[in-house]
Amino acid sequence: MTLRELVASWPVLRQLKGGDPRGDAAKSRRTARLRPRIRDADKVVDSVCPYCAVGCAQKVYVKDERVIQIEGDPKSPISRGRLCPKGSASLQLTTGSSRMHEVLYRRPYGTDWERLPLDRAMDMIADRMIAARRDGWVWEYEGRNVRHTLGIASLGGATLDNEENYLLKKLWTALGAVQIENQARI
Amino acid sequence: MAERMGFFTDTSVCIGCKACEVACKEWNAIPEDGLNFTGMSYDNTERLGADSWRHVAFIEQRKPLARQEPGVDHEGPVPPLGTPPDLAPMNPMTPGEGGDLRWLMSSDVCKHCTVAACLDVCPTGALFRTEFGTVVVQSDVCNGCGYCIPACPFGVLGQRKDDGRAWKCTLCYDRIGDGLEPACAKACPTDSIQYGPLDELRERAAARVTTLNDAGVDDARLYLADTDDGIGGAGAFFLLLDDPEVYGLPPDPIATTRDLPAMWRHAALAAAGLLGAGLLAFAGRRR
Amino acid sequence: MSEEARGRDDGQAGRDAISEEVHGRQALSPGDHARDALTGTAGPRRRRRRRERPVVPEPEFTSYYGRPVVKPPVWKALDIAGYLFLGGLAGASSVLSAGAELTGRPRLARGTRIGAAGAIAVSLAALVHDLGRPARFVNMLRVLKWTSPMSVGSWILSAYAPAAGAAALSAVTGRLPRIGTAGAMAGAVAGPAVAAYTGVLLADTAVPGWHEGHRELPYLFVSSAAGAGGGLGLLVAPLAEAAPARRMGVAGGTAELLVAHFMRRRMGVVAEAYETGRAGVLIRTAEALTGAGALAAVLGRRSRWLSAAAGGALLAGSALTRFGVFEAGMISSKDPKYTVVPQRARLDARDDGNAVRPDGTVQQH
Amino acid sequence: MAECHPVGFQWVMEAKARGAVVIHVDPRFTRTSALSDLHVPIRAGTDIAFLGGLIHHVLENEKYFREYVLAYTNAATIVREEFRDTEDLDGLFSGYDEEHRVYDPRSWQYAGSEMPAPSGEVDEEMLLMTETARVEAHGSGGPEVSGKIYTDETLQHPRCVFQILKRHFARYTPEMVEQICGVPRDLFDRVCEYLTGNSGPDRTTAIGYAVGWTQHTTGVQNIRAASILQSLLGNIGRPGGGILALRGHANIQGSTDIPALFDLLPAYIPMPHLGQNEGLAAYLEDEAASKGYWGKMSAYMVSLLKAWWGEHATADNDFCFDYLPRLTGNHSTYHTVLRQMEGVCKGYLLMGENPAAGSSNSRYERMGMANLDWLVVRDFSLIESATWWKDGPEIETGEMRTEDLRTEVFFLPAAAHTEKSGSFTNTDRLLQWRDQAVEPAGEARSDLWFVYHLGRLIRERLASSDDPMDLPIKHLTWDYPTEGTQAEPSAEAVLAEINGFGPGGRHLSSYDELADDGSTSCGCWIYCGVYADGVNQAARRKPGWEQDHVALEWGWAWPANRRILYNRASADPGGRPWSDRKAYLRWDAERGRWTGPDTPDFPPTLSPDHRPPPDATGPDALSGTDAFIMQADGRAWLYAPAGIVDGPLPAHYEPQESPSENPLYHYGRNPARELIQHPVNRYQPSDGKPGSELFPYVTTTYRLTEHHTVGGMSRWVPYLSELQPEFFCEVSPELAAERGLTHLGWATIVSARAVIEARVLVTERMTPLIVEGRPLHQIGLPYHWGRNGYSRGDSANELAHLSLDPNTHIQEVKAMACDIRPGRRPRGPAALELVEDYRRRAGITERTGMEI
Ligand SMILES: Nc1nc2c(c(=O)[nH]1)N[C@H]1C(S)=C(S)[C@@H](COP(=O)(O)OP(=O)(O)OC[C@H]3O[C@@H](n4cnc5c(=O)[nH]c(N)nc54)[C@H](O)[C@@H]3O)O[C@H]1N2
Ligand SMILES: Nc1nc2c(c(=O)[nH]1)N[C@H]1C(S)=C(S)[C@@H](COP(=O)(O)OP(=O)(O)OC[C@H]3O[C@@H](n4cnc5c(=O)[nH]c(N)nc54)[C@H](O)[C@@H]3O)O[C@H]1N2
Ligand code: SF4
Ligand code: SF4
Ligand code: SF4
Ligand code: SF4
Ligand code: SF4
Ligand SMILES: [Mo]
Repeated sequence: MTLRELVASWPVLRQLKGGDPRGDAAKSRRTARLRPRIRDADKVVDSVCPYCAVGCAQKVYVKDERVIQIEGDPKSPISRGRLCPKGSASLQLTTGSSRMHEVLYRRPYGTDWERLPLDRAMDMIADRMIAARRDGWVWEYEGRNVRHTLGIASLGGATLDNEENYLLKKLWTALGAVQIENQARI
Repeated sequence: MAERMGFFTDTSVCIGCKACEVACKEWNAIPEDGLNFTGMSYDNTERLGADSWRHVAFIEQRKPLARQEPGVDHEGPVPPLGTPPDLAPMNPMTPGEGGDLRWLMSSDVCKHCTVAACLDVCPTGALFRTEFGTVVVQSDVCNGCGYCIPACPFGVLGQRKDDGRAWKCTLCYDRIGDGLEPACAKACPTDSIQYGPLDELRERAAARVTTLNDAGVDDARLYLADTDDGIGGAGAFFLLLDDPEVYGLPPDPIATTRDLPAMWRHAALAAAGLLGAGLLAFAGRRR
Repeated sequence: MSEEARGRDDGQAGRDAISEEVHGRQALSPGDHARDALTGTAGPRRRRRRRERPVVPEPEFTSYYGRPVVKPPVWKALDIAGYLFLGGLAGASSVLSAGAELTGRPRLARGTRIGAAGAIAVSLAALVHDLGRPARFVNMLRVLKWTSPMSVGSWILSAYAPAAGAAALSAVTGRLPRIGTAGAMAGAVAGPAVAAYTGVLLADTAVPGWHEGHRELPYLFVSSAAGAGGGLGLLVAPLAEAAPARRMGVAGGTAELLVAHFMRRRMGVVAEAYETGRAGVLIRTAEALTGAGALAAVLGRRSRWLSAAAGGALLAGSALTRFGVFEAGMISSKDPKYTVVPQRARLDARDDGNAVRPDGTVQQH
Repeated sequence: MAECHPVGFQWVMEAKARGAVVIHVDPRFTRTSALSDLHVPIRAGTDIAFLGGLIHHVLENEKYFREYVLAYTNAATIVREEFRDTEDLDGLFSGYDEEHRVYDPRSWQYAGSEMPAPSGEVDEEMLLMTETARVEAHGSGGPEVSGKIYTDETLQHPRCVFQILKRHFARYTPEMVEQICGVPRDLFDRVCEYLTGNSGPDRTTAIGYAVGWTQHTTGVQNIRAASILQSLLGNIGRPGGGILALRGHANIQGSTDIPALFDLLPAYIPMPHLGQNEGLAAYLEDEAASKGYWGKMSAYMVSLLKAWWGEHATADNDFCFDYLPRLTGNHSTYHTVLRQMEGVCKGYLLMGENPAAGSSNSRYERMGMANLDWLVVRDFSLIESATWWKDGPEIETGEMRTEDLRTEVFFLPAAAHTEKSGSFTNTDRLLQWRDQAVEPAGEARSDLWFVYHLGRLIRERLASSDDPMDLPIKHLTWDYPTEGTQAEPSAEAVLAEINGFGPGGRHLSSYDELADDGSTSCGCWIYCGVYADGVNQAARRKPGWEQDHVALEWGWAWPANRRILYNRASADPGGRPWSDRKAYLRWDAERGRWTGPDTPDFPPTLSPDHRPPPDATGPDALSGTDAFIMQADGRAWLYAPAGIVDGPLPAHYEPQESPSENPLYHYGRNPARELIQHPVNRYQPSDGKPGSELFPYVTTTYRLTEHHTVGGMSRWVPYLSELQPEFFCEVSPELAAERGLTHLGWATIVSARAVIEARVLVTERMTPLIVEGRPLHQIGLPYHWGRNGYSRGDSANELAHLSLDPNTHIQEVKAMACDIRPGRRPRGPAALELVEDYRRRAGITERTGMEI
């Protein structure tokens, strides 16, 4: 900005030219350029609120591969664009600072967390699954076919989506595990 | 000038969910306000301020809500209204029958006054009136002088601790400028917060009060819808079920700047008086 | 469709949805009845099934959990009350210095010139200190708003302060005497404005303890300023040159006491804020000091020492008055009573058919 | 509902605006009550008495919808002679086995059933049936009834369901309701008036419920009672009617449909149990029904097996039926914890659940976890279940020392809903698709990613194994395409598998197409059609304003995109709407099909006057008036001859721990309730037994609008935490006075399990009730808190015990008894001592509370 422009933008001058010092003359350049940030989104993605079973429709606004806003989708005949406080807090839930992004490991008898790379953790868990499954394996009970294992169990699923639960149930059952439960119980 | 836009907040359908508070914070990236368990029913926000641009009030009263049957039965007196919360089990309470109870909820916000004291007194022009007739603080201009804060007859504005600036509801100036609904109104599940052209809202509100009154909800009344009041009518007005002061609102607010011409006259006289008296002091004897 | 393509697609759909948003609401509204819900309108009238209950006395007023309605000012007492006092002192001193200049009282002139400049410098420092963002002080001159006492004040100050500064600089250095004199004269004209506008500054807020005194505050503040200016004059001037300062101090102090009295009388319930707590102590002490100062000034005509003491008392009285007024404002804004009771009375009076003046006060039939 | 389903509540407001009366029955005056016309404060745990009172009123005053009842319910059906009611046996139904504490339900059958006569003794098979919860297998329909059905259309036969009902509820009078529930007579009368006045051909009443009804030892019977009432009033299958389960988490419905539950396979196909070894045919013989849609179970099951084991599943090998593990008993979550404490269950995966704070008696959960070899926690943040070894309550009291705990813990960050694609099934059975917006940051991954890659790694490791136990894993179809830099498996590919394929890889469009010859595959038959024509139907988002009120083109509801179940009942037996006002479906005789705004929940061309040939089976056996097509007799059940393990009719039982006695029956608590005897799960003396006076107050737990469950998704979120920053208890002014509690002060709350502290909120929204002539106080505890996160506090679940509904194994956290006193709780070992002191004074032993 040149000095001239700077002076010309001085609200007092604008005021003297007839601008309202309580209105347009007082506007700053930043204000004049104001746009809702969702207008700058690279894409808008259809989503559903992750909290409760009402299933309110959400729109997720993304800019530079980051979520910049989440709001209700008025198209939904269920929620008509509205969100309760929890649904409205989805942005902070998903992008807030309490989210963990690292795998942590506590060794037996350890007193604190340690870091562990994800692929290493996956390998270790796979090994442990196989071992615990074998340990708890039962072929039969009083001569009757059982072919299950009580060595492993899993809990949770109501915050997971259908596809995740489906794979979970499928894998679990193929492993012979029967102790698979979730919030639908409690 | 665009059409004047505003809010009609109909507290008779508010469910006290506080979605408006959260949606506002998310949209405007307002800092969190700290954990403070107040004991004021379910209200832990307490008041509007720099970091709460919507505030939902919760009022438990020994009063009937029309013919609603609350089912409760209590013995014993209740402490009078206005008692500080640590002394009052339920507050504010209207002395009344122990079988009466109603729970009022109401979402408060900046009133975007027609005569806005905050705007009038702002020395920097940070506060200005938009083409929608709303009142907005420009955070890049505000210098934290704090003058607007006590000027507002509703105690809406607050100063943010870390940067000293004053903050309040912008009526989502960025959104409405682009044809979007303000974040709080959009989230509100029951449409307690209604956004639109002010004239339409006033009509709708008037009809709503009539409906409610006719249906036996005698307490229903409009607040700040009247352009003859001390702030020239608000851009955000309310349907209340009790006196404004019950909700923490001033019963008869006036924009103090209305008295400003008189005040300037007095000040001019006083200044002249000082000059005159000062000069007069030199008249007369030298000792 | 590839994930990427779909993303783009949805982006477009999303943008459409934005325009649908407002439109959608409208499209829905014919069937959108939720907002028309009625509660408690079904069924028979409530039956009274309760026995008599102990009655609690009717409350004096209603509030929301005892929380204030208006926001107390965020200003710090030392900064702002100090600023009010010093600004007044400076303004009155400038008047004195100009008079002294014109009537040939060099010691009085020099002392009050320096006093005025010092006071205004410190008061400006206090003001800047109080701004949350001092760097932004320059924004004060972004606009000129008659509706904003602070804006008006800023412009007045920016006229006054250089004038007072020039006057003082010249007095101290002895150079550029013409400019010094011009500064002093300009200061004398602007000074009273500095002293008076601060009354409006406070009165033009929703703080009950201030706004309810909006007619009197400018007078109170200039009287108090006169008292302080006179007090300063008594301190700096030799007996031979002190008479105008003495007259100004006595007149100012006396007026201050009278105006304060009338102001509180007119305030109704809000006057309580001036009588309770810290404000009460400050106000009472201020009145005692001012009264004593005025008296001592009258009696001390022949005593340099007593005159100086009178000057000190007048100065202190004036300062405490500002702190007292400031404090009373704080008290009145923190208790909802002072907001609700007068407003409710006004409303009730209106409902009873009593006329309400434009300023909101009630004219009873 | 305003508190827990706020956005759904807009429809209640919508109904109110159209004149609906809203009644809220809840121990507390809540935000829902604030907007209701009538709030009925009730003693927690007494809903059956209340609903029973309403049923009594309807029957006694002939307020039922007679035509509907006759046409669509089993009111006229005659029940077996051997059946004895609670009214005859003082709280027991016939068939009770004291040793195993279970019922043999055979005597409850309809007359003419082919089941063997009851022996009075429960065999192992029966026990297994009970424990493995066949009930839930009927999540989408009723269980089998077999044999010929006898009816008396005059409803006069003494053993017809109608007369049984009348006798059973005869003592549920308004006086009894007042005495048990603490609901005064005049209030109760008003409920009766509204309810009956708003039911019939012209009007309907809907009942909504959630966990205020289910989390009881009588949870299922609470809902049964509502079903009886609604069936009598003709409020099922009709617009504006129904019983609406307001479900919990975003995908709680989906995780029941595609169950992360031990006793079910996808779409409510029961997991085979120990007794079912004789192959697929025998299993199907056992489980399939002869009439209605469950008659096609063989097609559903074979298609599922095909989806899982693909080409390996052939007719010759029973489609790999044998690859399915068998249940040997109750493997529900609370029993799994027992296995952990026994050292049988060594590895545990927590994927989106937080039992260390959210499960009843959370100390019991932690004890189980402390005995594991390894634990995997997948979550957004370090929840209580991930850190108990470091900072759990037992570390504070000194019972556990971190250095002594051997459990190996893996914490894996989970991806959020914006970071993965997939579908949620909401409370309306509506599947809605979400698209991925961004890739998860750092090492966060979706659960889909985790399960898929874990499966891949396991399969790699077992690839060369020839152990027969590894065959199901080796043969599993597990070849999902992956996408993106993180090799995320394609959720749409999984959805397509769930939907199913026909010959030639064609996407199926309806479960009618499923076959039992191996030509079709389908991962969840009720979801068949969600990917019809290769289009993701769950992703449909046609704006609401471009559709009618049923909005069939938004998402996709199972089954077959129907929005109101049993909607055949919205028309009279002849196929005409019951009234213009309540019209929905009608039979269009000219076109020979059912028409209306919704997908008919009936064979679309089955005429009202169709009568099936006697030997027909499956859907073909339905008559034109069998509106309840998933029920084996096509009728709504006023009386449940099978499928429910604790009785064919609901009866009022006191909660496991209650300060009040049961005035109706000698056997005061549900005789079939499930108890877990364990040192960390001691029960209190109840209903007036010595020691019960130490726990004189009823406590209930619940939710706040501002928080979510145990806080993993809210206590870490500052914007939500600040709205309800601390754990508190709600008490009435009267209770506060009685116990010296001060508003905003602290309260210490004690049960036989634990002691916790909470801030005190004194409020007139909590009201004392007069129960059995004496004042009764209730304490409200929101259960959202735990020790981690931004807003922290004691967890209400420390207090709770494990006594479960025998049908669903759901814990009773909605009605408990406890003591409350002012001040903060003791810390460290002193906390243990306080609880121990209570136990000693109350004389608590391992037998306490175990009485029938
Ligand atoms: N804001 C919010 N919404 C949620 C959740 C959340 O945590 N927060 N969680 C979601 C989940 S997982 C679920 S399961 C649902 C649960 O939804 P709801 O079942 O509505 O939730 P609760 O608050 O646990 O219980 C409901 C009410 O039951 C009352 N109640 C307690 N005991 C009894 C009784 O014996 N009889 C009767 N009639 N009422 C009783 C309680 O006072 C409470 O008001 O909410 C879902 N929605
Ligand atoms: N006293 C008492 N106890 C109760 C109840 C009650 O009313 N009273 N209600 C019961 C009911 S109905 C329920 S549903 C339970 C709830 O109890 P929980 O399910 O144990 O509690 P949540 O906090 O919902 O736990 C879900 C966890 O999943 C995480 N999460 C969310 N999304 C994902 C995801 O996509 N992947 C993964 N891996 N994790 C995710 C969240 O961060 C959260 O920590 O509580 C039960 N316990
Ligand atoms: S916005 Fe609220 S009501 Fe809607 S799904 Fe989310 S949590 Fe449930
Ligand atoms: S105004 Fe609307 S969003 Fe705000 S609390 Fe009330 S109902 Fe909720
Ligand atoms: S309510 Fe207060 S802050 Fe809002 S416009 Fe009016 S005076 Fe300004
Ligand atoms: S604090 Fe900011 S907005 Fe308020 S008056 Fe001062 S400059 Fe204006
Ligand atoms: S209009 Fe916008 S800024 Fe104002 S309260 Fe609502 S959401 Fe906040
Ligand atoms: Mo739940």
